[in-house]
Amino acid sequence: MGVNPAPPAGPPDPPPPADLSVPGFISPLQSALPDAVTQVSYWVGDWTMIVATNRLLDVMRHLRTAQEASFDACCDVTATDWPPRAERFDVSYALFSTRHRHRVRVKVRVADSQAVPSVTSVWPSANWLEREVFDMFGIPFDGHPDLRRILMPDEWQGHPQRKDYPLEGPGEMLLENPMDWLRLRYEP
Amino acid sequence: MLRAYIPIFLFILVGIAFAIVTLIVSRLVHAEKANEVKLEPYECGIEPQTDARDRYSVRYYLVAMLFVIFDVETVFMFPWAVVLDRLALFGLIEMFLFVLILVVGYAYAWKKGALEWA
Amino acid sequence: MSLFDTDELVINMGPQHPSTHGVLRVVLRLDGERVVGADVVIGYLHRGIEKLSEHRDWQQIVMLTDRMDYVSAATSNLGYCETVEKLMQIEVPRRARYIRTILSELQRIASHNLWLGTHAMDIGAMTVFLYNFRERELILDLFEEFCGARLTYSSMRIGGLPLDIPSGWARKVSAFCDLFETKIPEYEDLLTHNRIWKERTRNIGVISGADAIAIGLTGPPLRGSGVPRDVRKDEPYAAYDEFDFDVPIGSAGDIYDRYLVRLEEFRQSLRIIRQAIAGLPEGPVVGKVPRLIKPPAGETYHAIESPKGELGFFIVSDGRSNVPYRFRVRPPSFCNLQALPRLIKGHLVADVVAMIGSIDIVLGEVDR
Amino acid sequence: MTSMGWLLPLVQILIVLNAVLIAVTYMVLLERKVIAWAQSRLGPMRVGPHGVLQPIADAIKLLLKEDITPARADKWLFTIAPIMSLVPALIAFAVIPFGGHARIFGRDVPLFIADVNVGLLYIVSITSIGVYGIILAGYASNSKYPLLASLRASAQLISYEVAITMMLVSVIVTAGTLSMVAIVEAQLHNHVWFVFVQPVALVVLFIGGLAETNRTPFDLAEAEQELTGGFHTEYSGMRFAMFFLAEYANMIVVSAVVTTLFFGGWLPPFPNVGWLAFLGWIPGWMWFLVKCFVFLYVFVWIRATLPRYRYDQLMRVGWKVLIPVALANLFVTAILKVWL
Repeated sequence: MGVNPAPPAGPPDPPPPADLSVPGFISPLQSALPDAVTQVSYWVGDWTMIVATNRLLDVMRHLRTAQEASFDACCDVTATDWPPRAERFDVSYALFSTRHRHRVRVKVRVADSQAVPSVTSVWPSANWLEREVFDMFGIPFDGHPDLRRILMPDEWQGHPQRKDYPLEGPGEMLLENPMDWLRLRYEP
Repeated sequence: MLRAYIPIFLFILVGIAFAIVTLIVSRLVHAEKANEVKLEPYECGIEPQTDARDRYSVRYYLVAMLFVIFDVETVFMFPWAVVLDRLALFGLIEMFLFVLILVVGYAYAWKKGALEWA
Repeated sequence: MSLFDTDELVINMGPQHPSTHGVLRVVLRLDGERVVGADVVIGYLHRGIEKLSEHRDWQQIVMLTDRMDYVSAATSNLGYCETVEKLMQIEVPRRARYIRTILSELQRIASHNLWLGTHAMDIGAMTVFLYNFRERELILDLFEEFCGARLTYSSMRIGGLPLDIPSGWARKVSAFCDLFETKIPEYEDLLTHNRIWKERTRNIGVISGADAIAIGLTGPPLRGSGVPRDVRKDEPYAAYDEFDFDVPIGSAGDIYDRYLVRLEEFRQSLRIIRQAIAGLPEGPVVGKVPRLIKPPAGETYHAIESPKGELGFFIVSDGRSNVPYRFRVRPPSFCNLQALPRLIKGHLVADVVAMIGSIDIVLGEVDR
Repeated sequence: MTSMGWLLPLVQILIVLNAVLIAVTYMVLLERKVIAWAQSRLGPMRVGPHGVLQPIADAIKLLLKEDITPARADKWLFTIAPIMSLVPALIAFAVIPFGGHARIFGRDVPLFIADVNVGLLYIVSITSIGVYGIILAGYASNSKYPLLASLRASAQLISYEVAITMMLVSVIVTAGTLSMVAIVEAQLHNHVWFVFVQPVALVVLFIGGLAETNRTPFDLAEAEQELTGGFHTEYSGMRFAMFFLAEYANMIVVSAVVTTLFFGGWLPPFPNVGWLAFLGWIPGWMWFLVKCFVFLYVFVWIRATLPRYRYDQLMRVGWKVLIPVALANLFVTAILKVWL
């Protein structure tokens, strides 16, 4: 649609302005797990922590259990595809605390076919959300109990939400008439 | 005596004849446009993976057994009920004993959880 | 003993089933009539709304959000528009925020009407279904008068509303509130104290508050478990911070409590609408929106309380093209449906339909 | 037997059969109308004025509709099942007294087909044959939903059968006879409808009747919302219509039995009260039909009001509530009968 000369290499992830106070759960996390959090950013009211992939589970457990964080709800798990970047996927987790009523976004960057540790052991709610990311982006999750496609048919080829996947689909046969399906199914 | 039943037998014949004639008439006039998919058993649009006649947990064979017991007992009560007027106290006590045995069994079944379904 | 061994019966409930509220497929493993295990299969209504949105103009996406939760289009519109407004830091005029609140509360009533009707129908009470549709029709009339559509409204625009409310509309909304208040007892008479209804819904699908949060429930199913979580209160949007209303919560966390929570939400919605009508400010209904919508590069997650639960939008803009770079919806139905296998395990077949009803899903939103 | 002796029952049978079929089709219309009014809508309005021709249109539609035999089904059983369901529902009417005796063309004509001395037992046994139709339908379909439904149906029907038969025994003790005609006459001689003598029996019998006819709140065997139509999922066209006819015919049978046993059959209200004697001007069969209609209306009313029971709850009501109540009622009745 729009004129888009070169795909962007990644989100800006701007650092927080100097005069903004950082939420209380970030510095305890940084001291408890040094160099797990590689970057903290802030944009239009959302705090984001970018985390090293191999430390993700530690960070998540900390955020789940630490008193000042207690993020007991994993609202959303999703990904963004930035093809020019070597670690082309941003997997982002939207966390919410029903006790403190605050939010944070945690992101990890992974390369194609690089596995992300599954957070289903921390939040069971991540189960389907991770399956959807797997289905749509092809990002495998380590330790996921039931990693199957969820929205697309099991035998589907490709991962639709990747930027290099065409909107019209991979060019499968267009079957306008339902009887065509039957013929496909019953002809030997 | 048996003459009273003649109309009933007649009715049974007429009833069956009615059912069969209706089916035949419908067979003559109804539309027929079946195809392979239409003739599959219904399972919400999915081809059934397993047969419906597998061995299957029918938790209620107990129900069937209890039913047989109870129903046979109640059948015994029909003639008793009709002539209770003449049997008077004797019939009453007889039937009480009879039903008592049934009630004991019933209470036992209840206590053992045979009446808990599912 | 092998003589008496039995196999588990594997039975497909859906996608073509009267009570799965759409093309949901639940593969049940049964022992007798008891559910031993369940696998939920979705995707039959997957239309790729997220992918489509990454190829549509920012304003065009409003139309796509209608098609997600198609029985509650206005709240989806609201969630999307607010997310883009947050990304662009647009100030929405107060009048527009009030009208948006009225619309989304009317929509909540309509959605709960549909839910209560179908839920009662699933449990066999058919009259409640028609009573609810009778009232829902009045709300659809109000929406039709406002925006011309009865189901897929596209009733909001980035920065405000497409048009002001017609004259006399506010009065009609008030009249509807007065009428609807007298109709809630009709539903309650048929269900709340009905013995069969209670036996069918009490102690079925019990889930504790902590478990409910962990498994990702939001909205009325979560509040039924006693967790006072409501985006309208916790992270106010539109004009909710200006109104008084309560967040009803249950205690037992069973189907009956979820039912009671939603019934009380009818009343709270009426309360909000009445306050909004009474205090409706004058002024424009569209803020200062640039002609070409092109948010600066960045990403944000914004959630609202849809009738089904937390409806979140995660939108990434690259700041260069006139389409979103990444458009992600966090659908409440999808996340709530995830709890289904856990909720129905050990219950009977008849409870499965009651459970699907009690978590209130719309497959258009589950599959997108 | 004279030729006349054959002819009269045959004419009666044909009249009753046609009356029942018309009643059944119009029962469907009544149900749709009454439920529609309960739900503040109009019901069928298109076919004929206020939809009065709707049942005829339905019948023609069902006759012309495609009648599918699923590929995996057992062809013979699949056809026999609806017949087994419908025929008992029809022939149960053989012993129902629609009235006493009437004088037609100077002849004394009984307004019932047969008065056998085991009338009540006949009805109980004939109606229980109907359940085989449902079981066979589920088995013959070779499909899972019908199978589940037919298992439910068999357990449900036999469970409620027990309570019903026990309650009938109480009524028999009160009346001292099994003949349907004699039971009505007993109510005349005792100067009281049995509803005032056996109110508990009426309630239990009616609840049992709801269960036996697969009606709300006990319509588990066809629970559309759970089992997608239950035992008749695979049926279409005329064979489906036969199950449909059977269900409604059974409703009429239950209403007729309840009317006969408890509400004095064809008798006008309080036939022995002198100043109410003018009610006797209305013919007996009309009283009978009016009373039946009231019960049919109650069937529909209940359907419009109540949700559906779950399977285990239904069995609990049957075995743990109705049977003890029936036993207690029987004891009390027998003691009182002997005492007084």
